[in-house]
Amino acid sequence: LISIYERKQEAKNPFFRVVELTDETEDPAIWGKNFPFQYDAYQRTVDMVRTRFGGSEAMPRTPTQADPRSVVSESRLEEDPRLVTMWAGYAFSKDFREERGHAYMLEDQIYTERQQVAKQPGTCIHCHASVYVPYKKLGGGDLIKGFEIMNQMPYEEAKAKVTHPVACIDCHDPQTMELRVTRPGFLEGIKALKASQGIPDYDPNTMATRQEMRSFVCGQCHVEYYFKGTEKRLTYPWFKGLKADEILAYYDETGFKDWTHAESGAEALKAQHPEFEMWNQGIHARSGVACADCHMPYMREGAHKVSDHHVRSPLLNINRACQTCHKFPESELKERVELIQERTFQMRNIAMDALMDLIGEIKASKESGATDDHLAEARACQRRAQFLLDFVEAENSTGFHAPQEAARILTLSLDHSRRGQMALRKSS
Amino acid sequence: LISIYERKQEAKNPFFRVVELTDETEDPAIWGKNFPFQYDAYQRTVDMVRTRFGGSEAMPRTPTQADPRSVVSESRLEEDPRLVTMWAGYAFSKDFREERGHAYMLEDQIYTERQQVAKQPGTCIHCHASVYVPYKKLGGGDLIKGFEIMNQMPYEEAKAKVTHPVACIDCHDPQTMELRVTRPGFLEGIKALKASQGIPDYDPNTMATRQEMRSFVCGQCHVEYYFKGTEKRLTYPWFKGLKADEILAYYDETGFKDWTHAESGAEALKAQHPEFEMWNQGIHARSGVACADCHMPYMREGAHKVSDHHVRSPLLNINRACQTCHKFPESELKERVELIQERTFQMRNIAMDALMDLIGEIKASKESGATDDHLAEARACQRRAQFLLDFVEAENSTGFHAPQEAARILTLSLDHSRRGQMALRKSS
Amino acid sequence: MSMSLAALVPSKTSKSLLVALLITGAAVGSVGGVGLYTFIYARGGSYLTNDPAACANCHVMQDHFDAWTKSSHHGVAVCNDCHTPHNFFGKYLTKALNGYHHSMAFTLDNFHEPIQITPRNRAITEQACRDCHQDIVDAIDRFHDPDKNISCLQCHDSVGHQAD
Ligand code: HEC
Ligand code: HEC
Ligand code: HEC
Ligand code: HEC
Ligand code: HEC
Ligand code: HEC
Ligand code: HEC
Ligand code: HEC
Ligand code: HEC
Ligand code: HEC
Ligand code: HEC
Ligand code: HEC
Ligand code: HEC
Ligand code: HEC
Ligand SMILES: [Ca+2]
Ligand SMILES: [Ca+2]
Repeated sequence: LISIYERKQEAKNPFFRVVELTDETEDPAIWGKNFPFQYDAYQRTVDMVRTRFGGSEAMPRTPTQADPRSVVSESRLEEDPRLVTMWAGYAFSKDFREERGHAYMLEDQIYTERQQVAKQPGTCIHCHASVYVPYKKLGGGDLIKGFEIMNQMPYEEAKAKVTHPVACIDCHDPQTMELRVTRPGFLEGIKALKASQGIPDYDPNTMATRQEMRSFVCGQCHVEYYFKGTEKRLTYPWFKGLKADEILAYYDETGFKDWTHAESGAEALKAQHPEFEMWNQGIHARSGVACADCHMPYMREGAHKVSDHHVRSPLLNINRACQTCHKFPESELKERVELIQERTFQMRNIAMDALMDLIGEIKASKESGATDDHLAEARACQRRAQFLLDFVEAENSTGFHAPQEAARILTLSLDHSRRGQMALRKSS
Repeated sequence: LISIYERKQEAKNPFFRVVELTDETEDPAIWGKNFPFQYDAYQRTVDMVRTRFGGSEAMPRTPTQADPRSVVSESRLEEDPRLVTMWAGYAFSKDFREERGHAYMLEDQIYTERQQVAKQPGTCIHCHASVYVPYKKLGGGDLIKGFEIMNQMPYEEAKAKVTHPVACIDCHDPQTMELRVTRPGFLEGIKALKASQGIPDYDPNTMATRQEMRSFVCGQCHVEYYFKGTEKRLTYPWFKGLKADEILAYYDETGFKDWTHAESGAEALKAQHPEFEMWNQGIHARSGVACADCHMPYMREGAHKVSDHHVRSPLLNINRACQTCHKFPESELKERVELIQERTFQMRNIAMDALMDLIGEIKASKESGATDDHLAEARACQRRAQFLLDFVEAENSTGFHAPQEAARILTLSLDHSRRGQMALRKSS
Repeated sequence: MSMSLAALVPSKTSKSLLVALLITGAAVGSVGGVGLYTFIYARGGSYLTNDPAACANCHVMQDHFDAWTKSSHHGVAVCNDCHTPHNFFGKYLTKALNGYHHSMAFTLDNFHEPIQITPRNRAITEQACRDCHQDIVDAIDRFHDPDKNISCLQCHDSVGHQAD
């Protein structure tokens, strides 16, 4: 009774402008006064719930001086020690965990053991904190300038400039609440991509549709990246396209490497979370389905609809995330996803075993005295096989965002491992 | 006005029972008197139109005594000579063509050069002619008995017993016009499959839903098969399941081989048109979409709706075949299919090259004196790699019926080729 | 009466559901009372008209209303043409039943979202397709028992509600 009356009221007042928001209002709690539904949900990204391949599991740990966290997520290295071999000599071989909710992004970056084994630049912060206000402050009002300055700071120094994990201001215009892209990395990356397709001077904030923006705000961070040059400029390698093999071609052309593999001596690459790139190759992107449609589906709060700001695995919210479009029972939709993921996982494991074989053989040849010349082709194969495999491995949907494309990339990877093994044979 | 009146009449009498049909009425032209729309369309399966990967192209040829056909479809062996190597020593390496419409099934079987290089049994006829009436006649009213008798005849003798390509009576009950399965191969195959899933005594003709029957009638022929034992009994190898690896496990367990590979000496297997099996692994089957939904979509004929009996590539009929369910433009749907097919084709080519490498290496080892013992593992790998690759290659949708599953099978194939190469290396 | 009821209510389960609902409504007076109140206040009475806008009186029906305005049937069929049986008795019984059920659901706010059509109402909708399109589908269904009829919604589920 009351509930109907309330709803009729609510419908007329979708929100109350309790406080005035400006382009300097960083603290999400203040935004939350105007938008309590969104804020409440946003705070729930602290929840940790496991799905078959995603979500995250709360692992208790004893806090230490160096790392005060009492709960972390699962170690992926313990789950699959082949990853340690794949990344031998690189910080990832020390610590790599299942990713969890947005609430943790800043502390997880600060305390990862990767910080202890390698000196990281301020660039890292771009995707792990609310940087919009800090960048503008550092740049004297100029976002890009602030970005450039922070990139070149040591991580410790940069860290002190930021306070919150990704916040309202990073995705929303405080006046209109419209979506906006605030990340220089994405602004430059998408511009380069569009230029390669013949569209000059692309600016998502003025040229993208609303539906595109519902993915672009996520593409600000959920992408493959590297640090370019001595200025450590954050760069999205999209100059030849978004596909794994196109990105690899770009790295090969520029001669970039992330590190030299400790066991084989190959000039290796590390792929990271290319969700945006993979989603782009899938049927959902092609059908105009955005990240937010599945990861922030609309939910009804009384008489109005709000986007669920509890960003998480859609498998924890199948009815809202999928059933608006797919009229199958929840259990059936879950099985469909898991079937796709199981297949991806099987192929990933096959490609991984092949890579282990190759690394082992290069290492053995090296130890038995093979020259760099002899090893060159096999190492080039390793570099390629490894990057392609990692592209699927690092992509967090376990193939769901683009099942056949993930399989194609794994096939390429497996073939490079095979050719690497053949190359050793030929040269010996 | 007249036309409306006519249609109203038609609608009330969507067909005229002009002739009485019995369980002996083989000639489709007679059925066509009652069902002219279906018969007219049925006759149009003589059309030859190419799609990017399917359909068929009319290639003129000079008729000869041995083969009076003046038009055939493209030679797949000329398109890709690697197939000749894959099938070295087997009849398929002599002649293998793109399949075309149902109207040609009997003549294409009779005149394929495969008939000239190998003695085929009467079993072949099961899927290339209207056999329902001939089987029953041969068996004295008993379908299965007639089947067994024809299986053991030489092809030439069996051929003389049949007249038409697949006809109305092979899919329809002449009294009720309901769908029915008439093929012993399918009746026994599906029974074994269901038994393996704990369902005893399965009979599609009494237990299947109408929607299931809309695929089962095609599954009568569009399946992988082999000839079992000296009786050459047509057998669908579904005892462990319908997936390529499950079928391979069955063949491995029973020790079956199709032939011994002429170049490598491997005990090889040939996979044939597993459309039914692959479709079963795809999202469409899972969503209840039947073969007939895409290959025989409804069409409007005057005042009523009939199933399009011009069975063909859905890409030649996208609006009816796809757009009822997918509201995207025709060009977009075509592109979606071709993207899936291009990816499958790329992976297929990678797996094919790897197989060529393996066959080449086994051959070379053999020629340089390797013993059978040394070659055993590599040959076993070839057998597996080849069957799995052929499963996707022989499946006529170029991956569309189950894109990710096709990719998974190709990955398994590629890995077996790789392991075969490694095995040679180890043993040498 | 019992005969016509059986004709209106397709399956035994929904029949007993109906009976249970009616009994519950009568016995648990307070709930029934609230339901009735809601029915009036939330303009549940709009169930009794044929005006589609009336269905959208309930905001939870708004999306379906919007999607209907974009559908191929916008100009030829209103909600009730598809969602109530095409006979007088069945029409008002179904309206009463759904009106009551939806009012309760709306008040208690405890329904599954997205809203899913119930099997009973799905069957009514299927029958509505057949009633209007009797002629054209005759050829594809005439050879089958009614319980072996192919489901129209399997291929045409968006005729009444076209997304975007
Ligand atoms: C059609 C629905 C859909 C779309 C669109 C979509 N995703 Fe996903 N996403 C999923 C599913 C399903 C999973 C698998 C979740 C799991 O395994 O628990 C997933 C997993 C993820 C994960 C890992 C989540 C976890 O729980 O570990 C991330 C991160 C992610 N997606 C980001 C994105 C981004 C960024 C975009 C857009 C560029 C996007 N997704 C588009 C459905 C979608
Ligand atoms: C381009 C955006 C971007 C940059 C730059 C970036 N990250 Fe991340 N990071 C992400 C995203 C997105 C995730 C969540 C997805 C994942 O874990 O795969 C993540 C997850 C993490 C995690 C948790 C999972 C894990 O890997 O253990 C850590 C720790 C982390 N990043 C550290 C760093 C460090 C250190 C740097 C700098 C060297 C860095 N990040 C730079 C976007 C970025
Ligand atoms: C400012 C960078 C940034 C933006 C913008 C961003 N993410 Fe994230 N996201 C991250 C990082 C970093 C993590 C990992 C945090 C950790 O593990 O501590 C993450 C984690 C996730 C997860 C994993 C949750 C889990 O339980 O495993 C999902 C899903 C996700 N993001 C989806 C999205 C979607 C959808 C959007 C856009 C609506 C988005 N993200 C925008 C940086 C970002
Ligand atoms: C990672 C990106 C991201 C962050 C951070 C974020 N939002 Fe949103 N927000 C979105 C997206 C995506 C939408 C959907 C916009 C659309 O459909 O145009 C949205 C929509 C909204 C809307 C419009 C109504 C609705 O729910 O659809 C409001 C209000 C809103 N957000 C408030 C907030 C507040 C308050 C915060 C901080 C507590 C916040 N947002 C943080 C991405 C974000
Ligand atoms: C906004 C609409 C929308 C949402 C939300 C959505 N999908 Fe889809 N989905 C589509 C469309 C469109 C297709 C392409 C096929 C088609 O045209 O029907 C598709 C295709 C699929 C396929 C087949 C493609 C493949 O890769 O095998 C699966 C499986 C699937 N979706 C599962 C999901 C799951 C699980 C979710 C929720 C996490 C989801 N979808 C959310 C619209 C959506
Ligand atoms: C969802 C639609 C769909 C379903 C269901 C479907 N197919 Fe197909 N089929 C296709 C498409 C698309 C192609 C590719 C045609 C092309 O390449 O021209 C194809 C190709 C084929 C081909 C090769 C045709 C040619 O032109 O060379 C055959 C044979 C075939 N399918 C048989 C079947 C059988 C048997 C079934 C059921 C067991 C089935 N299909 C189910 C859509 C479908
Ligand atoms: C009696 C066996 C048999 C049955 C039953 C059968 N087919 Fe075929 N089908 C064949 C043969 C044999 C060919 C190849 C004919 C040739 O190349 O001469 C063929 C060819 C095809 C083609 C290829 C046409 C082209 O242009 O390339 C399609 C598509 C097809 N069938 C689909 C179906 C569908 C759908 C059904 C069920 C409605 C079905 N078939 C039932 C034996 C059968
Ligand atoms: C289990 C059913 C079945 C049996 C048994 C069968 N076929 Fe076929 N055949 C088909 C189908 C279905 C096609 C069309 C699909 C294709 O070509 O892949 C076909 C296509 C063909 C074609 C045309 C394409 C080509 O391969 O050049 C020839 C010729 C042919 N078969 C010959 C034979 C011969 C000879 C035998 C006996 C050794 C035989 N078939 C046994 C089902 C069968
Ligand atoms: C390869 C199998 C096959 C053959 C051969 C075949 N049909 Fe059909 N026919 C079907 C399928 C599948 C349906 C759809 C049945 C359903 O929906 O239950 C159908 C439906 C029909 C119907 C019902 C109305 C309609 O169009 O849906 C008639 C009448 C019919 N066929 C007549 C014929 C005639 C006459 C012939 C011979 C000229 C013939 N059929 C040959 C598979 C076949
Ligand atoms: C009777 C309905 C129906 C017909 C007819 C149909 N589809 Fe689908 N299609 C579906 C359903 C259901 C899905 C699964 C996703 C979903 O739930 O929306 C799907 C998924 C797809 C997908 C995504 C899955 C993948 O493998 O990538 C593609 C592409 C597709 N269909 C293309 C086609 C084409 C092309 C045709 C015609 C040859 C066709 N469909 C005919 C119902 C149908
Ligand atoms: C031409 C027929 C038709 C018309 C007119 C129609 N509907 Fe529907 N409606 C359907 C069908 C069919 C479904 C079931 C869809 C499905 O099962 O996928 C449905 C489902 C629904 C559902 C349940 C949601 C779901 O997806 O299961 C609601 C609520 C609904 N309709 C409300 C309305 C309202 C309100 C109107 C008028 C504004 C209306 N309908 C007009 C045919 C129609
Ligand atoms: C009193 C508010 C209200 C009004 C007025 C209303 N609905 Fe609904 N309707 C609901 C609610 C709440 C649900 C969800 C009930 C559930 O899922 O249990 C619903 C569900 C439905 C469903 C799907 C569930 C089912 O029972 O099959 C259909 C169809 C439907 N409504 C049609 C209509 C039509 C047609 C009208 C106008 C004649 C209408 N509704 C008017 C509140 C309303
Ligand atoms: C009130 C009568 C009525 C009802 C109920 C009705 N229709 Fe229609 N339908 C029509 C009319 C009138 C047309 C347009 C004229 C024509 O082409 O026959 C039409 C057109 C169509 C079309 C062609 C346009 C399109 O959308 O592709 C289809 C398909 C269709 N109806 C299916 C259905 C289905 C399925 C249902 C049940 C969910 C249904 N109809 C319910 C009267 C109705
Ligand atoms: C297997 C898929 C399928 C099923 C089931 C199905 N239809 Fe259709 N229907 C189609 C296709 C495809 C067309 C388009 C025919 C054309 O364009 O020639 C169509 C056309 C129609 C049309 C005519 C549209 C026009 O051109 O005016 C109507 C009306 C219709 N269907 C109603 C129904 C009804 C009522 C049912 C249930 C008894 C039904 N359909 C079942 C696929 C289907
Ligand atoms: Ca996670
Ligand atoms: Ca063909």
